[in-house]
Amino acid sequence: MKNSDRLRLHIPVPLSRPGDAPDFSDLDIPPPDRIARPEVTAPASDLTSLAYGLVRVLDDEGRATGSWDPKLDPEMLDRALRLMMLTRAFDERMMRVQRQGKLSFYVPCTGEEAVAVGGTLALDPADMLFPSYRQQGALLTRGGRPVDMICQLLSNAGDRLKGRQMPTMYSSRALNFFSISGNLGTQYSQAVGWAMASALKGDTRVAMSWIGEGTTAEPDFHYAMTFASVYGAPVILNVVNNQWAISSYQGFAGGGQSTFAARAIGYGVAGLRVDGNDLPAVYAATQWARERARANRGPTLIELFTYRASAHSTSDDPSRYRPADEAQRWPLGDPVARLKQHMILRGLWSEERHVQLGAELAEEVREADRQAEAHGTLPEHPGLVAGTMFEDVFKEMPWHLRRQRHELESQS
Amino acid sequence: MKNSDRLRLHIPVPLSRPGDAPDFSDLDIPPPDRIARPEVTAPASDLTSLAYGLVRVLDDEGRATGSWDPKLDPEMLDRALRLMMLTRAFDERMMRVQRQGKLSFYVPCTGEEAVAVGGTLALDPADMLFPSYRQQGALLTRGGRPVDMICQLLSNAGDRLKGRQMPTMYSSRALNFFSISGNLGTQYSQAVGWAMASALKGDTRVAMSWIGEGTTAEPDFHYAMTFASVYGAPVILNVVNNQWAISSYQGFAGGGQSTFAARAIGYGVAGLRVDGNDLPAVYAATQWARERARANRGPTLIELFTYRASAHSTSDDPSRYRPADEAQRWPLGDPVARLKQHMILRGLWSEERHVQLGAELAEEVREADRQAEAHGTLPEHPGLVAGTMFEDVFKEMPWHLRRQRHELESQS
Amino acid sequence: MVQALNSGLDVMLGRDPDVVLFGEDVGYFGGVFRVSDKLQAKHGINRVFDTPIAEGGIVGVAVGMGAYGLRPVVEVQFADYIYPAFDQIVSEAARLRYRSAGEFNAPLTIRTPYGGGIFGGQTHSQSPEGIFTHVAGLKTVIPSNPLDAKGLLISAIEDDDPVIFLEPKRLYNGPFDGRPDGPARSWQDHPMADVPDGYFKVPLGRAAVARGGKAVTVLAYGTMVHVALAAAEESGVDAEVVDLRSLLPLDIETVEASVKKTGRCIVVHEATRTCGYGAELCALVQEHCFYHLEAPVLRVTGWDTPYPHAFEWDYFPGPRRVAKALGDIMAS
Amino acid sequence: MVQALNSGLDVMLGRDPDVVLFGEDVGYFGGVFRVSDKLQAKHGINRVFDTPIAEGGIVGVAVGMGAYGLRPVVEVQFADYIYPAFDQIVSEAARLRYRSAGEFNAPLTIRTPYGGGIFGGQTHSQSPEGIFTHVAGLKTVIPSNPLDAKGLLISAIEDDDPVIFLEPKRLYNGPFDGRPDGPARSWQDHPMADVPDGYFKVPLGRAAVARGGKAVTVLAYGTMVHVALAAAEESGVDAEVVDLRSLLPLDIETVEASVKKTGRCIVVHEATRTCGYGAELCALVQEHCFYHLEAPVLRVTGWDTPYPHAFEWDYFPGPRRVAKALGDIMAS
Ligand SMILES: Cc1ncc(C[n+]2csc(CCOP(=O)(O)OP(=O)(O)O)c2C)c(N)n1
Ligand SMILES: Cc1ncc(C[n+]2csc(CCOP(=O)(O)OP(=O)(O)O)c2C)c(N)n1
Ligand SMILES: [Mg+2]
Ligand SMILES: [Mg+2]
Repeated sequence: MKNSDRLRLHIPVPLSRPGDAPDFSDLDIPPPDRIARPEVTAPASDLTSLAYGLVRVLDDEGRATGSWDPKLDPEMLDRALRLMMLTRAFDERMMRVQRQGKLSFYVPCTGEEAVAVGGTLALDPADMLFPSYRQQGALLTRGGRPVDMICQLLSNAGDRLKGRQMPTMYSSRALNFFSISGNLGTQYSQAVGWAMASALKGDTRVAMSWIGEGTTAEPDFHYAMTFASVYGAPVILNVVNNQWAISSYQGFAGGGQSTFAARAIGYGVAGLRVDGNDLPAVYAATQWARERARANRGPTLIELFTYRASAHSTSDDPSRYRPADEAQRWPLGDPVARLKQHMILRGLWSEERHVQLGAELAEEVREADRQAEAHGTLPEHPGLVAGTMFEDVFKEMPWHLRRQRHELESQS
Repeated sequence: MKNSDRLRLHIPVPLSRPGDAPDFSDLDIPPPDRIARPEVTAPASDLTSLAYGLVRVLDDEGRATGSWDPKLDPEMLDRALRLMMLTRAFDERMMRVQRQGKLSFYVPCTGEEAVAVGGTLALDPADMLFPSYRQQGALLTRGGRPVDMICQLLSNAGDRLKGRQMPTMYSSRALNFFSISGNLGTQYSQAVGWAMASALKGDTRVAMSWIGEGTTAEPDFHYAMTFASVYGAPVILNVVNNQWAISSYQGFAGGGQSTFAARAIGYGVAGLRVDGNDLPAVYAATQWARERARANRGPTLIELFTYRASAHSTSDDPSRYRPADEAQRWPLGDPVARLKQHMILRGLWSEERHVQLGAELAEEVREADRQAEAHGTLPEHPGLVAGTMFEDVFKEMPWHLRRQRHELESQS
Repeated sequence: MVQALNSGLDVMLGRDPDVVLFGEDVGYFGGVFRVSDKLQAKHGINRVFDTPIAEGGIVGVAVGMGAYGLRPVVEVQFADYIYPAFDQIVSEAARLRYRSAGEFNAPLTIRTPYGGGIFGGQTHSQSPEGIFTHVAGLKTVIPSNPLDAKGLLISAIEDDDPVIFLEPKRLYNGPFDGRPDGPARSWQDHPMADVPDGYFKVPLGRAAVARGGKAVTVLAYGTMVHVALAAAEESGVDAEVVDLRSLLPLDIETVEASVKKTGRCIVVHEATRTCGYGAELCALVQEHCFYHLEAPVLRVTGWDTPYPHAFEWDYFPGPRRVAKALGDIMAS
Repeated sequence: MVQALNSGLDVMLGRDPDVVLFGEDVGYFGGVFRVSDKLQAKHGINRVFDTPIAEGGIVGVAVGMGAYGLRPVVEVQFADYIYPAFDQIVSEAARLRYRSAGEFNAPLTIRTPYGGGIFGGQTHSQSPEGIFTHVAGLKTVIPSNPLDAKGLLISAIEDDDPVIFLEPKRLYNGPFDGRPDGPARSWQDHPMADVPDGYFKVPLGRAAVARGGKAVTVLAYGTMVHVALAAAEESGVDAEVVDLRSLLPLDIETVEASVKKTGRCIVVHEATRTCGYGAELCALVQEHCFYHLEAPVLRVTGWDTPYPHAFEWDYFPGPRRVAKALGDIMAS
């Protein structure tokens, strides 16, 4: 047997590791409007090129150009920038609070703020969100109050989830924000089910979900795509390709062989690949997908191409597996900086106002934190009653749980 | 709210149901060689049109044409025809034996003989097969003896699987034919694992698996595609699109939105759509995929477009959910009739020899059945020892199973 | 029992516009066991429909529908095929109310045929109840006759928590006492097969005494209730047979009262023994009735092997094995 | 314990060219708990590698590799995430030898960190051993100290059947007696942390007596062994603590001998109570030792709720609860 006859296993390896210079030579970044915005009613089979392109609105100078430009008015731009900056201020503060030992865990979304904020702004507040743990921006966009969110993070007496969940696993029925699960991807098929129910009832509301690119390998990605395709569910399925899944680069999810948007093609579903650090592009793509869903043309898969600029979570140290300066060198820049540049270019914003807003938001979050910590922090007096842990297992507590609660209480 | 504003759920409905005339107006059947055979080393991204076409070799008159023609020699054609006819004779006999109450269950593959026979003939005997319950043709092709297979079906004393498995769940390590599972699709990721192992060891053998189109919705389809793509596994993954999954037509697996071969595209994998009733086409496609795998170009997904001409199993009555004459009217004909026509056209075969071979094979199977039944049938004396049911749970029997065996034996 | 279940589904589809029914082959065809026969034609394709073959997707989608406000009833074609849905059941449906502190819930009913006796081999015969009763947040129900089947099914559908509803497939078309050579019986004329047409409920969490007795308590459910009754006759032992009906929540009062009365207890199920639901019953009985017990609680169960096709009746804990246990426990 | 496990993997990768190790973040990074640290660099990217995030795929692929002749060791990042792999574990790995009458087998080791104590909430704290011990064809192993961890891991890898190898994550970096306010301890100087460098085995199916005693037997495994020891000290009861190590196969002889000696038994685990492994232990103990028992077997376990983030220490069956049970059982 010649050596050339032998089979070889291909184990993916990223272009750069700690110590290397960041290498993005495999990225092909087209200018905005390389691919025009199609009609929302176009058949999926006419849209395949969109899965390989990159929907962009802001060019390198910050100008909005091309047919995807959603022409956001100054008010909306203001709102979007403010929400992205609020998200960032929130993350910064919570990372600090976690380091102080008041939180058991935290997940920042630095660099990905446009994904959650832009997508959520493009929907109606009545549309239902099925987020992962990295869409705090969506909750803030829906009007989630920082103080409430921090109470959840602290598992304290103000936590509406009664201390049941790890930090970041928010839920808000009032804001149409589904309870976040720690199990990757399960929300994807649930979003499809919710959308199917909406269609079945002749409602008008659509559902939207997000997962990370690493999570596409889980079965719920496949279930969601299959059911959404078969039943034409009015759902928007986002894959946030932030290049990393903890320490595994996107090559381990199949990113070396194709785009994640291209997964849509085989299901006969519309697939868009979008610059996830370009807020108007995220907005425009989501708006397109929503209109499509509302026109009974079924689901859209959107790959949001971005970069996880921070650690996976407070339990992670990315310097062990990627070059320390990869984030700064990300060719698609930072979403806040890019929107700011655009707004300054349009005369709607200034460096001074930006600095001032940053300071205001930091103060707003600090104040929310103060208020929240007044309800206690996890290591000290959570101020919650342990007996409540037996509630909500079922609607009505069966005898064995009553007995166990009694056992607990008789011991303390 | 206007009615037109309302969302609607799309529930797929087949073109014809019992009482209707069969309707195949949605099928587009191209002539052979609409798409030429590409180099096996071509990148997957150059192959997408193959996922929407239909690889064919035999035209309507039975002539082999086009660049996919594998130019099978007379000996191979003889072998292929004989194996398909043996498979059919085997099915016919076993359906009868089941109706006599000697088998608890049976699964015929009528109309799909070319899929298993053609695919298996194109491989090396050392290549590993991971079949579903409908590839008896593969086992016969590998040299599985009808008498051994019938002993398995009868769960009798001659059953090498010791009566442990339902009929049709064959296994043959000696013939590189993996143990069939009743759980749909699980063999797909296993085949990828076997192929990964072969590559990892610098071996030369490839793996091949089959699932039905309905089974593509299960997670193992997605796992197999993801892992095969990421690691470039030398594996051939077949989707047998026989139009039906028990009573559900392929629209419930997503067949209304795209082809099953097109699923390959999003994973960056080569995908072929093949006329599954055209034995030379099945052979050629499999051969292409095997060469590709052996050249370290990774996996191929092959959709075999065919029709389940018989019932799903002996527990099924298809007249309840599809027109009774749909099978006869299947536009791609019958695989045995088509190969026969081709061989007659080439002067290699005749109607008389065909009839004679049919009779011979029927007798061969009848004789095998007689021999097998001599070892007992399930309802009467299986001739197996009940105590053996405690073996092979583990390599060595732990105390609790010894105790349970003792319990059983002390009662009888 | 098939007709009773069909009627229960029919009644609920008629009463509650939020009830939807789906699963593999459930729609046009009416299910491989015909439990949803004619329901699509009657209630419409939007209420009763077929699905892709993806048990995990079916349950995932149902959880989402529940969050919307529907009340999904899904079928898993065989309990042996419920494992691909395990994550959505255990990590999602079971915990949704808890993790959202009641903001969302999963009012699903997951129907699935379980158990052996039809020569289904290892993948059409399993009894997985014990893995569900271990999971906080799930209810598990198993009827043993048509009347209970319909009444429990309606209770399960109306329940706001997820219910695993296991249907003993060997009882679909008639009672079965575990004697494969006996004459096949139909439900006709069976006292528990006189099922009212309309809406009625059998509450979850309440057992029934299928046979009164003083000497020993036999705890059983599903097919094994009939086997236990046959064994009581065969052995001549004055056994009290308790049909648990709900495994979770369990009717501990009825169990406790019976065992305290008899002082002896046998647990019967078809599932593998180790860590089966019978282990929990043993644990509970000795916890609650220790000082009343005159003998160890015995388990008569499926063996700790896969269900072997050829040895169906050696595996199945039939009346002979139960009768032997009755004899043994009376002798100890 | 992390180093001991790492060493066990290292030894086996070195000895047997058919051993391969893979899982999410297992390769380059060395695992989120660092158990495979440096092994990729040492043994090569073909032997130790990262995977897609698909637990079901990981196990499915491992079953296929096993059929080829490899001996795969896979990591599931947290036991809470093993459910997507449930079908491949239960329907495939566990039954492959049986259904093929020994033609194929699945010599896999599935390593996964389990248990609470790190404020991981409901999805980083679970103890799912009881659903695996119910499944015929799986072995389930849980070490409680570095020495056993390495020796059992090597046995598991060399075993020709699939082994679920649950690693108590709270013990990764030091023993833990269940008192969260106590000083954090490291394994250094612990008698069971003196781990030989090379190859050695601790056999599957053999328990160890972690503390001799005459008054009552405490059956425990993993983290709970340390809790039980602390509770014995705290209560002053002369308890014998048996570290089961293998849940399946269980060392029934050691269990039986101890309970027959003491006449009393407490079962301790972190998993939810109902249908947990403790139920099986209760059932077995009363089956095997009924006439020696002076009191019902007691269970001290996690509650039948998901693991609540804020109430970690109210959920965790700590030394106080075990000590109370020791007191109660001695009083009855
Ligand atoms: C079913 C499951 N498996 C594994 C994990 C552990 N885990 C948590 S986050 C993560 C990486 C996810 O990566 P990706 O999907 O890309 O999302 P990102 O974190 O980048 O937003 C992993 C493996 C989990 N939470 N659930
Ligand atoms: C996991 C699982 N779910 C459901 C079934 C029941 N079942 C057996 S065959 C079948 C249909 C399969 O259809 P397809 O994949 O198209 O294969 P075909 O039977 O047409 O060859 C179903 C639903 C099963 N065996 N396993
Ligand atoms: Mg990611
Ligand atoms: Mg099919």
